[in-house]
Amino acid sequence: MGVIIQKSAFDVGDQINAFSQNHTKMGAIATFTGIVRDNDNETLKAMEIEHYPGMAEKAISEIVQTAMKRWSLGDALVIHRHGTLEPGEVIMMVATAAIHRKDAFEAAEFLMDYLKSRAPFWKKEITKEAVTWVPSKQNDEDALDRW
Amino acid sequence: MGVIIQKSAFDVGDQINAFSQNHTKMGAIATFTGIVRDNDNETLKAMEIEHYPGMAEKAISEIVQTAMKRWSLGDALVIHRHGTLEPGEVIMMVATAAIHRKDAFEAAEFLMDYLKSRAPFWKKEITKEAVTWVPSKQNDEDALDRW
Amino acid sequence: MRVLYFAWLRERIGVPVEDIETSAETIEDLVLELSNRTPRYKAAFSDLSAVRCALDQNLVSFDTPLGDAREVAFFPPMTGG
Amino acid sequence: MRVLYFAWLRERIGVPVEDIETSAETIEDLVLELSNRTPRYKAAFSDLSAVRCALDQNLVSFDTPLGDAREVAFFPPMTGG
Repeated sequence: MGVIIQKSAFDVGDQINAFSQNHTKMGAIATFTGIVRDNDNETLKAMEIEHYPGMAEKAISEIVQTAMKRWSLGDALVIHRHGTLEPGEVIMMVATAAIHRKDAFEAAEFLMDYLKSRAPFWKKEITKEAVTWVPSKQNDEDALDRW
Repeated sequence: MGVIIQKSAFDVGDQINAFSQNHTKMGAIATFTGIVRDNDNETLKAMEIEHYPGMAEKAISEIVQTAMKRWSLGDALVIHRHGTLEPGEVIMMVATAAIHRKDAFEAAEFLMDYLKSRAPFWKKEITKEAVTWVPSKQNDEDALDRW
Repeated sequence: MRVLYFAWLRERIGVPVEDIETSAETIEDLVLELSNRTPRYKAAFSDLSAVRCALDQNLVSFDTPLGDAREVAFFPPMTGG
Repeated sequence: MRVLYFAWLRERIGVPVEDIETSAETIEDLVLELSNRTPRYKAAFSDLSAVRCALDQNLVSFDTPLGDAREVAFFPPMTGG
């Protein structure tokens, strides 16, 4: 089980390879990568990600532990960045290892749904026109009802 | 859109990185990797994967096209190996790129469910004790009902 | 017409592919014709619920007419992924 | 007790963290106390439906007693992932 909160960039491919190689008894690896995407007008200059140090690690660790209890998982990993990111940069990733694909997929989706509205991170978009805190979305809140 | 059927091994991390870098307008990348896992008695020597050349490419391309129509995807990739694989080796991977995570996850699960019982591949397990064709599973067939 | 066999069907019949002449109307008719050849074929096709077939690389049901298809394939349920 | 503010709450109040003395029983009481300090605080806490709070790094509701907690944090709904 791994939870990493860091400012620096990381190599998703390297992380997924290392994670997979640790779990050769697990036949199924699911991953999700979140990337800063430009807006429709292509005016995004940067995304600033603020976090609550201490609580971020704690909240994500609890979410991961819940996933490990609820699904039959060999392991789970969450890496989440903070600081200033440019369009195209990786914000975060999740990886799950399981014997069966259903467990790997569901646990990864569960982790993502919880990270979206229960991990103490806040995003600020800096475009050519404005600086805006990204509002929380009702459908992210609704996504939790599934679990 | 990519469909690759090959005998040789491939680097999952490199593939995922290349796939992600092609789609910086997409904020969500979901992936699944299938790995040859040893059995409980640790007696698996190899997994032989037979395929129907021609139909394998065709069937998977059709599945990928269906996914691209059904979900809002920027891209999708399937790589599937055939031949003799040892425990721990990667059999196949799927990657999807979307603006929203729900599309990326659902399309990846859809692709996996269809690959399991609609892509012309057959697995043979060679253990210390026996050589057995892996039987198809009813729950893999049932998984298609979801879509 | 070219006939292909995969996995345990290939092993039971003993060849991966063969070119045959047939006047069968449907895949079902062709299976009957093949089954009557030798005990190996008979054994391979003894339980059709365990066999799937493709016509020109499209998965189809056994009652499908052969039409002017060039390739028919028989195999167990697929186990990809 | 240490009070932390994040995102637009931090910007509106003007400090990320402060140590305060309080005799408030619950987080609600503390919010009322803070709101009465200056217009900046009042503005930040004017719509509590847009504010979340954590006590010693656990997400809790506003009616939670402060007890002997050492740290309380106020922030908008989270947007992680």
